[in-house]
Order: sequence, then C-alpha cells, then structure tokens
Amino acid sequence: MSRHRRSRAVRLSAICAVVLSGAWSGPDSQARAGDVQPIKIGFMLPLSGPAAGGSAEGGQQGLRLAVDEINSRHLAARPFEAIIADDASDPRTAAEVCKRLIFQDKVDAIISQGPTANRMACNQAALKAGIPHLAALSGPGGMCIANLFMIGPETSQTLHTLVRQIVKDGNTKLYYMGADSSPIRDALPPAMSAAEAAGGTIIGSSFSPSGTTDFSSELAKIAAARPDAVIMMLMGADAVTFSRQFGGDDRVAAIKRADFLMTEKALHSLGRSGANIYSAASYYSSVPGEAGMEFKASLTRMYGEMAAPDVWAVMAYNAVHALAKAVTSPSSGAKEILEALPNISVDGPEGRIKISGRYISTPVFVGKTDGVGRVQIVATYSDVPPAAHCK
Amino acid sequence: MGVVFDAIFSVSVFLLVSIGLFVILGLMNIVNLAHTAFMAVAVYAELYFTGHGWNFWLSAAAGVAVTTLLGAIVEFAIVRRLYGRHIDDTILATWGVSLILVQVLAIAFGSTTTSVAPPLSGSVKFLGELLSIYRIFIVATVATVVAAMAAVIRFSKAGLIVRMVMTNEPLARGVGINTGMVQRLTFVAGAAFAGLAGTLLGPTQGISPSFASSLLASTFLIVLMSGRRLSGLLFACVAAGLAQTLFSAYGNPVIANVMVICTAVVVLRLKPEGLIWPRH
Amino acid sequence: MAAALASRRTVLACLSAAALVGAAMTGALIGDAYVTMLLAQSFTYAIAAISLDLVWGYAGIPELGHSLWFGIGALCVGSMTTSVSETGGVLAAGADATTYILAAAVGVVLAAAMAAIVGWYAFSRGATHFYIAVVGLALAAAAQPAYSQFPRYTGGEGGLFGFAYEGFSNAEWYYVSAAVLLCVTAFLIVLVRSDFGLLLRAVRDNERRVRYLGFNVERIKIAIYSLGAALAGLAGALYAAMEGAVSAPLFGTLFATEMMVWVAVGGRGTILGPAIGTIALGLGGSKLSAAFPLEWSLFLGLALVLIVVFFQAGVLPPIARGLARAVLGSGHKAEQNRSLVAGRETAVPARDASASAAIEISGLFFAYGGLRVLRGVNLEILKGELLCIVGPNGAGKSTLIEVLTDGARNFAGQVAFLLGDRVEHQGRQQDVIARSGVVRKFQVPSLFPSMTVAEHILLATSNGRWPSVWRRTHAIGVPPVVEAICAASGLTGRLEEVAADLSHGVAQGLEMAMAVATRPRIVFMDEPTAGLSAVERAVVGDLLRVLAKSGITVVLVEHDLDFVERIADRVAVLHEGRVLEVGAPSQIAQSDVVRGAYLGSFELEKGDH
Amino acid sequence: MELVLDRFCAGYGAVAVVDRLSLSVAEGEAVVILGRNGMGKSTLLKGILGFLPGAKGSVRLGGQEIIGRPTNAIVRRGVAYAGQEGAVFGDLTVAENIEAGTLISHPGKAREQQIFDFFPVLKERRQQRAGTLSGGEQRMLALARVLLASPKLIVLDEISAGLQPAKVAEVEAALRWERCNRGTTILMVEQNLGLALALASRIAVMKVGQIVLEARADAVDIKSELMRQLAP
Repeated sequence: MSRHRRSRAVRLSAICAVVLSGAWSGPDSQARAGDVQPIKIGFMLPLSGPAAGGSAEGGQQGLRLAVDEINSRHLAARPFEAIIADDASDPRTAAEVCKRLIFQDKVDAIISQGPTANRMACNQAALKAGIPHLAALSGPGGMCIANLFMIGPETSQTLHTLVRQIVKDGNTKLYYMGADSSPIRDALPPAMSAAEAAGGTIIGSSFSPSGTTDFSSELAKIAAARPDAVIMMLMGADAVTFSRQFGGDDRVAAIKRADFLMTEKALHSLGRSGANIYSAASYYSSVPGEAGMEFKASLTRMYGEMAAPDVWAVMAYNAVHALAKAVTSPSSGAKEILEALPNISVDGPEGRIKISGRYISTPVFVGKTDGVGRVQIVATYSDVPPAAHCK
Repeated sequence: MGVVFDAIFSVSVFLLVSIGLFVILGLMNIVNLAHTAFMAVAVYAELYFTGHGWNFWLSAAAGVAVTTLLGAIVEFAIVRRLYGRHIDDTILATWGVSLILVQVLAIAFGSTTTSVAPPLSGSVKFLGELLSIYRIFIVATVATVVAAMAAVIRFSKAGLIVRMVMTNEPLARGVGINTGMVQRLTFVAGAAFAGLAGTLLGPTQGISPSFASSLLASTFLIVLMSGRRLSGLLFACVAAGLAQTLFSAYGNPVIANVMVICTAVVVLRLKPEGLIWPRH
Repeated sequence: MAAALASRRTVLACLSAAALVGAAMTGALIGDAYVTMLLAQSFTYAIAAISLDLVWGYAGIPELGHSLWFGIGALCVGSMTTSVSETGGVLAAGADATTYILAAAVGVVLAAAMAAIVGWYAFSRGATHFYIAVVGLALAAAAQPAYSQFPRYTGGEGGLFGFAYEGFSNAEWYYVSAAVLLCVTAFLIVLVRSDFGLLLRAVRDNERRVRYLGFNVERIKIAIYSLGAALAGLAGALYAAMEGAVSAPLFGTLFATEMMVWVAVGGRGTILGPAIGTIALGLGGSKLSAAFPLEWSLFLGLALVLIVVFFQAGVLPPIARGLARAVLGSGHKAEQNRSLVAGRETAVPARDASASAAIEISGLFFAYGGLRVLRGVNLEILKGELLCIVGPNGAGKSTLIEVLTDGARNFAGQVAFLLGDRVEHQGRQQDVIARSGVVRKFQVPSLFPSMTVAEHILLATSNGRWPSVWRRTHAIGVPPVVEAICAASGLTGRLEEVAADLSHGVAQGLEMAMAVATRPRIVFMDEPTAGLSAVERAVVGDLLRVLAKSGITVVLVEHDLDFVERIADRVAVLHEGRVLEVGAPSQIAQSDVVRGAYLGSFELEKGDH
Repeated sequence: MELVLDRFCAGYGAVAVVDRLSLSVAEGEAVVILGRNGMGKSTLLKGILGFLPGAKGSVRLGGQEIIGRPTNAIVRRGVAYAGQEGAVFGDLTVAENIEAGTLISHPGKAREQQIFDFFPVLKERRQQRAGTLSGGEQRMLALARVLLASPKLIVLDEISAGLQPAKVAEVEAALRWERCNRGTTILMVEQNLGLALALASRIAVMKVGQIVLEARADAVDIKSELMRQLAP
C-alpha cells in the first residue's frame, strides 16, 4: 500500500512541477531588443462565468483589428501589443488580473469591458500605477475618476434619445423594465424627465434580479399597466429570456418594445419574437457610411464567418485608436497618454467620437428590428454630448 | 386569476428542473451540481440541431439523447467512483464536472447569448386569461412525467426495487438486486431528466453556457425539502412556486428569490425530514 | 499504524510550517511587485481557507456559505472607510489607520456574532446535521441579490471601491498578511492538536455520542462556527483593506465553492494543507489563467474532479507524507503518545444499607409516533444497586434507557434523579444528564472511528467540561476500574489503535471503559454482553460487580437470564411497556407471572450453561 | 448446495480478519460457527457473500468459483443471507419486505402462507413499516425474507441475537423444517449454544480468523470440548 501511495504522490508532484514550471515561463519576455518598445494594452473582459456573453467575441475582434491597423499603418509612434485577460465575471479575479497586467506584463493602458464592479475593482490597480483605463462600453454616467475614460455612450445619451424617439412615434405611455442594479435604477429618474420633455410619461417600472428564468409576474404587471411601449433594461441572457417570454405572451402582444442592452446578434436570434423592437446604440452593423463598410469588411477578412461587427467590437476598436492617437512620440508612455486622452477624437466606424472629460460625445442611432429580428436604422443623431461634466 | 396560472407554471418549472436532481439525490445520495450544466448541454444540442434544419421536436429528442449519453459517460468516468463517499465529495466532484461542461460549451459555441424559437405559439383564452400554448404544453408534460413516475414508484416492481435501494442498499444487493446497475441507471435517468428540462425550457430562455445556473441553488434546496419522496417534492415545488409567484406579483422579484430560499430554510428547520406525508 | 501517522503528522507539521515561514521570509525579497501582491492576497485567502478547514475539515460542519463571513469583514472595512451617495455612488474613500483597525475589528466581531446567531438557529436540537449546509447555501445565495438592495451601505451593484489603505507599500502588505496568516495558522494548529481539537474530531465523527459524554455539542459547534467566521471575517477585512474594493460576489456561492476547492485540494482537516494549497493555487492559477484564459476554468474543473476522485485526502498530504518518508525512512518508530494513569481515589462508601432511591420513575408513558412503547412504568432504582431489566422483545427496555438518558424526549410521567439534590428529569438534554453523572453504554458500540482508544478515554474523563484549547494531555487520569476494564477487554496494549480497527468485542470493552471514565454515579448499559461468548460474559459480569461495589448504580438491559441471576442485586421485568415485577433474581425466576409472559423456553436456555 | 472455502482471506481495508480459512459445507448440512467475539465470524459470512472487496482465496458454491463475484450474482445462485444488522428494509412495510425477498424466487402463495404460519406476528403487522418493529420482530422478518427466497443455501449471522427464548424456539422450528423438508444447506454463526447444538449437524469453532475445531454436533462430550475451545 505504502509503495503504491508513494509512487502516486511522486508522479503527481512531478506532473505539478512540469505544469507549473511550464506556466511560469509563459507569456513573459517578449521584448525584442533594438526595436522601439511596444505600447502594451491589457484588455480585460469576462470570457467565462455568468457575465460572459455580450462582448466576448466582438470586443476581442475589434481590439485585434485596431491593433493590426495601428501596427501595419504606423498610426502611432510606438507599435501596439495587446494582452487579453479573462475576469471570470468576478470582481476578485478582475482585481487580480489587472494587477498582473499592470505589474507583471507592465501594460501601459487597460481597456475593459464588463460589469461595473469588475471595472472598479480593476481600476484600483490602474489608479495606483497611474495608467489610463478605458472602459469600452456603454454605462452609467457621472463617474469622474482620474484615469478612467468611458469610450462608449453613457446611459443618458442612448436612453434619452431612444425615449424621445419612441414618444415621437406616438407611444406616450412607457414602462421601464430594468435589471436589479443600481446604475439601471439610477437611470430611471432622468429617463422620466426625458420622456416628459418629449410629451410622454413612464407609468410603471419593475426590476428583476439577474438570472431570472420566469418573467410571468412582470409580464402580468406590464399587461395590467397597459403601456404603449416597454423599455427593456435587462442584461445578458435575461434580456433574451424576457424577450422570448414577451414574444410568446399574447397578453402583451399589442405593446411595443424598446431594448437597451441586447446585442444585435441576440436580437437576431429572437427571430420572429424579436420583431419590431426599438433600440438605440452608438453603432449598428447597418450604419451607413464608408468607415462602417470598411470596418465590417476588415473584420470579415480577419475572422470570416465568425466576424462579429457589433457595438462591442466598435467600442474596443475606438478605445485602441484613441490610445494610438495619444501616443505621439516614441517616448510616450502611460503618463503622456493620460495627459493627451481628454482632448482626443477618433473617426470610428460609426462616425466621429470625441472624448470630453471622462466621457465621449458620439453619434447615436435609433434602430428597429424587422420581421426576422434584423436591426434597421430609423433615426440618426450625430454628436450627442454626454450629460456628465468631469473636470 | 392570472397569478394562479403563473403559480402553476412556476411550480411546473421547479418540478421539471428538480426532478432529475431528486432521483439522483434520493437513490444515490449524490448531490449533482452539474445538473444545470447538463441542462445547458441539452439546450445547446437542441440549438445545434435546429440550426442544422431539424424540426424542434426532433432536436429536443436529440438534446435529451445527447444529455443521456453524457450522463452515462460522466457516470462511468467519475460518479461510479464516488459511491459511498461523503456527500461533500460528490458536491465538489460534480461541481468540477459543471465547470468543465460550461466551459466546453463556451469554447465550442461562444458565450454570446442566443435563443431558440418555441415550436408552439399562440394562446388560448381560459377563464378570462390568455394562456400561452407552449406554457400549457410544459405544464402538461410535467404533470404527465410526475404522474407516471409516481405510478411507477408506487405500483411497479421497478419502483419497489428503487425503494429497496433507497432504504438499504447493501441489503438490496443481498437479495439479488444489481444495485450498481440501478444506481447507474438512476444517474443516467437524472441526466435524461436534465435533458428534458433543458430542451423544454430552452425556447423560453436566453441561452448561454451558464444556462439555468441561477436555478441550481433553489432547486437543490427544493430537493432537500422533498424528504426524498415524490409527494414531498410536489409539496416543496408548490411551496417554492407560490413563494416565487406571490412575492413577484405583489412585491419585488428580488425579494421573491430570497423568499424561495427562506421557505426552504424555514421548512427544513421545522420539518428536518422534509415535506412528506405523515406516516400512519 | 495510527501512532505512526500521528508522529508523521508532527514531522509534516514541522516541515510544512518551515516551508511556510521560509516562503514568508523570502517571497517578498525574490519576487517582483506582482508576485508580492499576489502572495499577499493569497495569504488572505489562505486565512479564509484554514478557517473553513477548521469548521469543515475538523469539526465536520458542512459549510457551504463561508464566503458570507469573508464578505462581512470586507464590507465592514469598505463601508466604514467610504462615503456613499443614496444610490450607491462612491463619493470619497480612504481613512486613517485607526479607522481601518476599528473597521476590521467590527468586521470580525460582526461576523462572529452573526455566525453565532446562525449557529444558534441551525445547530439547535431538531435540526439535522446537514441543516447548517442548507442555511449556509441559502444565506450565500440570498446575500448576493440582497447586496444590491442596500446601496447606501454596500455601493449597490457596482460595490464599494477606492478605499485601499494607503499606508502600506506592496512589500509591507506582504509582511502584514504573512504575519497574520502565520499567527492564525499557529493558533489553529495549537487548537486542533490540543485536547479541544480532539473534541472537535469527536463531534465530526459521532455527534450523538459526544452528547452522551456530557458535552453540549451545540455550544461546541456554535463556538467553532463563530471562530471560523471570525477568522474568515478577519481575512475579508485584510483583503478589503489591501484591495480597496468590495462587491456582491464576495458574499456569493461561487466564492464559497472556491474556498471549498482550496481546502479540498490542500487536504481537509490538516490546516497547513489548505494554507499551502491556497497559496499554490493562487500562484499557479494566476499563471495558468493568464496563459489559457478560456481554458482555465476547464482545467480547474478537471483538476477538481481528479483530486476528489483519486486523491481524497487532497494533493498535499500524500506529497508531504512521501517527503516525510523520504526524510525519515519508512522504518520510523511510532512514539507512544498517551497512557492511562489510574487515580488513587478509593471507592465511594459502599452500598447504602438504607437503600435510598437514586431514580424515581412513576407513570412513565412514551410513544414513537403512534407506537406506544412505554405504558406507565413505575420503578425505583436504588443507590449503588445493580439492577437488571429483563423482558421480551419489544417490551420497551431499550426505549426506557433512551428516555431516561434524554429528558428532552416527549414523554409523560415523573422521573427524578436523586443525586444529592432531587432533580426533575423532564426537559433536561442528554448532555446535562450525562454531566450530572448519569451515563450510558450503547447497545451497538458507538465510537469515533478516526480516534484512538486513548483519545476516547481522554474525552470521557472530561465529563462534559471543555478541555483545554492549547494543552495536549499525555497522561490520562482515570478511575482504577477503567484500567481493570481495559485489561479485561484487551485494550491495554492497544491504546494507540483507532476505533475503526477494533473488533466488536473490544469495542464493547471500550464503550464500558468510556462510560466509567466519566466517573459516573449511575450507568445505564444496554446489553453489554450482546455478541459476547460465554467466557467473555463472565468477565463482563465480574467487571459489573466491581462497578456496583465501587458505589456506582448500574442499570442494565439483559436477555441472558442465567447471567442476570449471577450478577444482579435486583431484577425488574418489563412487559408491554409496564414493569410486571421487581425483586431478587431468584424470586423473579420463580415467579409464575414472569414465566407465563416471558420464559417460553427457559429450560432450553438454562440447560446449556 | 455445497459450499467449499479454500484458503479464504477477507477483511476490511488492509486488515485480514479471516486468514486462509478452509471449510466445506456439504449439501444438506447445517454447519454452525461458534467463536468468541472479534474472531472474524461475521467477516467470514460477509466475505462469502461478496460484501467485502479484496477477499482472496477460493469459494466454490455448487462447484463454481464465486470469489470476486458481486453479491447480487452470488445471491442469484440460490443463497439467502441475513446479516447481524440492517437485515430489513426499514422504510418499507413488512409486506414489501416480504415481496423483496421473493423478487428473484417467486415462491408462490402456499409458501408465503406457510412462512406467515411460522411467524404469525408478521401477518398482524403486514402494513407496518419494518423500521418501527422491535429488534426481535425485525430478526423474524429477516428470517422470513430469507426463507421466502427458497434458497438452496441459507447463511445467517446470529439470527437469535436479542430474541427472547420463546422466539428462539420458533426460529429453531422454522430452520429445522426447512432443512428436513427441503434439504436446504445452512451455514450460520451463533452465540446461542443451545440453538447451535439443536440445529447443527456439524459445529466449527473459529479463533483469530481460522477454524480451530470441527466436530459433529452429536459427538460425545462435544459440550465440554466446545467450552474448552471457547475459553479465552
């Protein structure tokens, strides 16, 4: 027995040693002598866990495309290099990952896509090291943190545009169906003002926890409230779940929907039960214009069928290009980037975005899905300014 | 009235999801934390086959078949070695299985949320309420499954064998029952139930690799409330379904989720043996 | 074998502690900034892991919600060092050192207090052993959604952030967390190696038996659960002060499961294993997850399955054992760990001639559900007598003992113990009764499988008083009769054998030795001779006589009438839940009533001996 | 059915409680194993029945090797066993326990009636849960279940433990009938010397994992010899 045990233990420790040592000599030491040192970007997003979903494919593709463009066209004074890391949908992991990116991989900037808690946990390390952190997503406004830039529309920019459009189309009574999270709860009062300013009202609201599998009670409440349209502010799989159940429920068949957080792909996967949904975003794959076409074409060249030209891809793409514009000389580093960022504008696939304070002014498109869930653009607003004014 | 139908549906969903966990815990004393991962596999199989032009029912059947097969593989590779171990071990091992399955799905299919179209659409009007036909179908299927299971357990020879294995496994072996086979089949049956739950709920949900994982804790508590009896499971699902529906309808869905959990905590404190018929 | 393991464990403990200290001293010097930060963070996780190991691995409390206590500690620090808007926006963060220390203290106390409340609720009588797992799981599952409901204190969905304590550099944080980890580890190692640690293992192995040894199991479990929570809270507070961020997932089931993985990988019930395992997983995990971001959780799952299936004891213990064997050689001699020392106490004054009652039972009724077992038992048990209860199967003999040693049973009638004062029996729990000097030997030996014979006896001698939390008793003081029992039942040379290896007969002997080692005044024995051969019966009979002579009241249930006749002072005949007759053995054997009810084939039995 | 053990070893984990034991029970014989406690008697029976993994040596049942076979396969060859503990299905009713005993044998109504005649108390309690029976009644139920399987070999572990003398007589009668009328082979471990001598055709004494004495039960001065062997 003992010999058996021992040999097993020895074998196991050998395996452990090999695996660990293999991993240890992993991704370090890529610096090439002689060259200009590349600008390293850490890109953190949820690749696993419950928050994985929306951004995983598009975000990575947009990022890689931007890095390729910058390096091949020498758009920045230093070459770019990206390191992708998974925050496992967990703030603890996010904090750890960012420390690794910053203190071990020595990145010069961080781009992140993911839940607020992850972003804030990550930002601790970025702040400590004094490097810029670009959040490439749409999210709550009003956060003025020295190194954190939101490279995507803040909630008010898209939501208020969306609300105005719906009311304009004759839907004056609105219902606000949100995920149970403070940014979404916080977005309700300004949305109410926006609706009232346009001549409508928000007549009811409910908030459901993430991971809700059965929305029948909410649908009953909505049916009882008899709004003209529902604004869906649900995240991830919940939005699809809600839309599926909404689409299959004849009690609410007459009520229009406006979605705020679903990706185009998710909308499309809804098929017929995803028909006639309003939405607003800073990018749709159907945006007109040459830049948009070229962006799609480049992604398709790189990824073929897997190409995901969505809003996540665009925001990551823009974030990298913003960084590139801030790298003006071979000596530019984190400090110079931080100084330059507040005054940078980027011509992205959707049009021009301009960083103003910690947020951007951006084009906003209002779309509506057709009979098979494809988004058609119904209105375009260029250069929508952020509500927040950070010094 | 709508609340009543919503409650019935909610109870059915709880039953559908928990019944596979129930048979595995009841017969094998194994907590299968990979249950919702099995459901996710089923729904992705369904997605895959509908994506390849199969009709829904065929895809659903294929989804159940894939999950059943997966259950057999997991049983053979892992669970077989956990018989007689402490319940903590089974929790950890099946947790590991679920990590693997979920991540394999994420790698194979990507983690983007998608969905699959329900095979039945439209509603019928009943007692002044519009009821979705697909939901009625789910409720009816669950009712059939539970009734059939009750009949089998109570009246058939197979049911007696199952109960023998449940109360005294070594003795069941001692009277000639191949209990290893019974347990093997139980696990596979549990996986098949997960497959059924996954494929049936698929069209009502957004599909991502962490499909249904939010149901794991509450269904696990429900199964504990069942006292390892089918009647107990029924009671437990009714309690949970009522708590869920009433608190969502007249309160707040966050509180509703917490209340389902609280129900289990209170019930198991007052009746540690679970919600079972009083024995004469 | 057990002794060999025990000594090896000592060596392992030394080796691993040395390794831990070594890592702590050198890690910061050789590592770069990232490794230093990673280690510092891993140390806080390691504290949480060993606190879970104490609760789960040692005391056997299935804890599925340990993240809760970690989260409470972290949230206290976060909440007390930030100012937050009504909707959860962080307005300002950071405070002076005193505030951090105060916040950490509040966190620890709050975690301990809440755990005590949860424990009080979940461990109380009537709840099953697994109930705490349900409560833990439920709390962790509920805490995550509930977190966002109180944004004023928690920062809502986005959590609190930016409050990291600025007074320490990375290296200083490293030393601080290493020091805390070492202190906690040392404290817990002393604790689990002490006599109290023995008690924890006993609770894990066989809770019911611990209760009958006079220990208030609930209180022990609440204490250990609270202590575990306090340490986890400390870990959380340290983590939060270092990281400066707290959010809902810190409370959730995923984190709780991750903690269980750390403990399982490191080896349950080893304290050092989980500490080292957590740190190794932290270091290796960060490397692997960087190299394989998509596949990492797949690896983790695979590793977990392999470890649970093939390395039940965790990965580290077998490696460490192999190391120890390599260092010490496999022929290493086991040390004799514990021995019995007979006290000089002389027997309590011999039997009272006045024969006053020790127990008065009148009109005792008891039913299991609808099955009425005791239907009006009236009996007086005298001080210092050896009373045998006989009766046909199903007469209620075992049930009578069950009820007499557990006043919390739902019975009707009067039972009073007259040990000095008159004490009513009703409502008094098993442990209270045991502490008052009324003990019980079980029909089927009910032991602690992982503990040695000596450890059983040591526990019994405490008779319900909490043993020292730091001392490790080697010489166990026992009444002389315990030594006699050990000698007679062949236990003397086997003090270091674990109970799982004992044969039935020897286990019976140990049961008796334990019962007597508590220095009882009344002993109930349920069929002490069941499964013994005639010769062994004779030995047991002699021992029982010795007990009775030493002034202990002995009440036993017996089938073998011949045996009863030989040893009993008095015999009580129980039939259909009532006492038919009480009297001298010879008188009972002759009684027609008894013969009619009971002795169908007395002659056959009698002829054989 | 004939049972032959040759150099049979069995135990728990690494501890071999039964050590190279050889014993043969001829068809129709009743062999009773006596011995002090902890000598490996129960382990021997459990080992024969295949409950203990890692048993070694040879066990031939009706001429066929059964070592290493799973319990259920062994039982299906016509063996019925009642262990010392856990010999009934506690959560099942008495009637269901009886049915469990007949799952593989289908003995027919007449035989069932006959068993109930042996143990009338079981008939009264048909619908009661077996777990609520008294210890003695559970032994009766276990024996009834064993007999109902119509086995060719009965293996019993202290079937009389905890039984009052009157019931021991019932057990004796039932087993005697079984052996005389159906020619069933019996192997049992007993503490009750009276029952042992009344039933056995041969007595074996076990000590520290081995058989130290085998004798015909009707041999002269068997009692004194047994007493001598059973002394410590």
